[in-house]
Amino acid sequence: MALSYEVKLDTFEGPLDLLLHLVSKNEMDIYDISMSCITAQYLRYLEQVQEQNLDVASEFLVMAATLMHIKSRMLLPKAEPEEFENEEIDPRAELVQRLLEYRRYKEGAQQLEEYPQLNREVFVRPETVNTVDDGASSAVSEVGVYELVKALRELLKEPPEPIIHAVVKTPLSVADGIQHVLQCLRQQQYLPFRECFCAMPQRDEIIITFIAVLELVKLQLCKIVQLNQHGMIYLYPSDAVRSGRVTSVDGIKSEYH
Amino acid sequence: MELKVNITSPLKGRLEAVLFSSDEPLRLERLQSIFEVDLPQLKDALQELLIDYAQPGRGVVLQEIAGGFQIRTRSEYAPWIVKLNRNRTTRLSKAATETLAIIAYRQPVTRAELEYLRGVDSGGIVRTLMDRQLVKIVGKKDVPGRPLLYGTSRHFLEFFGLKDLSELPNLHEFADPDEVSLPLEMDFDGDGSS
Amino acid sequence: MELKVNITSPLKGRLEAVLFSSDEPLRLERLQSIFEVDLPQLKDALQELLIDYAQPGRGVVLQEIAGGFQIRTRSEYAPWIVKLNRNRTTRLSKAATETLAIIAYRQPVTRAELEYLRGVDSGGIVRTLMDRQLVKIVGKKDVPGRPLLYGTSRHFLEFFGLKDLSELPNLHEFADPDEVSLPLEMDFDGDGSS
Repeated sequence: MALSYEVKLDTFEGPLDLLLHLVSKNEMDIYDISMSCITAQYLRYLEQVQEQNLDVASEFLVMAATLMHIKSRMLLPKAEPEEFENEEIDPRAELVQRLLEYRRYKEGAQQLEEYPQLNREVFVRPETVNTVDDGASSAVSEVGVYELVKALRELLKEPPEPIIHAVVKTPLSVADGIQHVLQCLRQQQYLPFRECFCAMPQRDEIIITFIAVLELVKLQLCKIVQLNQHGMIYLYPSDAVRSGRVTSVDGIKSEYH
Repeated sequence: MELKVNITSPLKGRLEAVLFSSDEPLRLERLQSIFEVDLPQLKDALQELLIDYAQPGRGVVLQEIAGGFQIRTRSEYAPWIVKLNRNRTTRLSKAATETLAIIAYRQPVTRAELEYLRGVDSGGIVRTLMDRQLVKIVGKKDVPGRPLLYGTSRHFLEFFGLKDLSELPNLHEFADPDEVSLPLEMDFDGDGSS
Repeated sequence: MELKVNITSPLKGRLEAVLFSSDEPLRLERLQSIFEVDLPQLKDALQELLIDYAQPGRGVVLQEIAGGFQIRTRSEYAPWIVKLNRNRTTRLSKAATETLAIIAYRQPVTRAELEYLRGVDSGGIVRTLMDRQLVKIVGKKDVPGRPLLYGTSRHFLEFFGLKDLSELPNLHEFADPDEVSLPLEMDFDGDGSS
């Protein structure tokens, strides 16, 4: 009997769909399914799929195991009452429940499928493109949280160019750097080089400060001192800088930039 | 309100123009705020327009959709419109319609519940339905893991031309609920043992 | 009601449906090829439709434009359509959604960080989102220049129907199974070399 028909592989949406097909094909009462019959036919179907060198989706295998489990429970002698508190529950109950529910929704889907659908049977006026960014319009329509996730996921798929990072974040010129260092050195006997920076300096800030210090050394406005190899670097300002007589250096702006 | 026998009611014309130029259903409140008229007056004009558009032989119809009003083509003329612009239709697959039906009837529903009901992994289809804006996230379920809850969107109503969810086709009830003793509450998301 | 003496020719209905759903004027030849009818027949139906649409009190009119036919709103109703469009709901643009997504998931976030992720200047969009009260300033970052930090507002939660920010879906909840894992944590502030 099981061999008497061929199943088209793509006909079924899942194991429940296949089971439902087998139930109605054999004209079984859905409340009183013959487990041995349906299990045999179900397994035969999986074999057919495999014979065609197609992978059986794991869901179908899970259901096969479930069917065999139910079948074996049906074959067991009635359990001891103390062992099974709900010994009156039919082993098939959950499966039947799932099949009934699935059938209901499948019918619902079939009815829904017959409804006139937008842009299939029914048409409205063509949408006028109206995405406004300028805040001119007052309200925003239904945008789900999902749109947010989707947008972010798409962004993260393409990591941005690091160059843009640097371009965006360069607020300092060398002249600014010099002014900044001079300010740090004012009233100081000496200053650890790293104290010219904030706690978490940007790379461009480090570079500009470094150039600024070299420039100040060239202009003999400060000296660099390192007490030992790999030791801390100190800046020693000249008197003019320490006293605050020199607070900026003209001509730098045009030279660098 | 006096009987509005006025044939060429300007409000009716205004209504028609505005409804015609909108690509989404317009709610009464929205129409009211545009025209600054009383609700009864608005409803009268709308009623007149509904009658005009219900005339036999017309290619379009004025319908109540998703809580608003919209002019749409009549479904029997679909073949001609499809001929006009071939590329516009994208069908929902059988699997997508099935998933959509479960979401529509069971909402709010988690993916685990969906997959239990369908018996197959449904992540891809849910994503497709969300991309098409037929389904949206409506919250998170208050169980361990806080799984997302899905429901249908307003566009779902527009898509199927429904006034609201109560217009969904009726589902058959189980023949006899007493015949099988069933676990009414099932553990979908807790320990994942289902 | 206007006198509806004409025979309800199905061709007229077809014409109306097709003209309604088109966003451009349709020429006679195009209509002819869609309906596969004789020119005189088509012209008759078109004539009937022209008369229907010429009735007083209507909001729309069938017009010959640029060598074709198109249904349009009557010009005297323009103010109402302008009003419709003014308070129409607009979708968030792609750019705005993108920006909002970054702010929602990465908050508090500076504009530089935003622009790093998006790769483009985002000042205008941030301002728009602030105008719409979806985004607000939540503080200043403790780095040179003390840039402003942005985060989402309470209205953001209302807008998306979230109880709190923990209700935002996880990014991996929609991951394609075959998708490479995404760099969810990026190094903005270290050495900028990421």
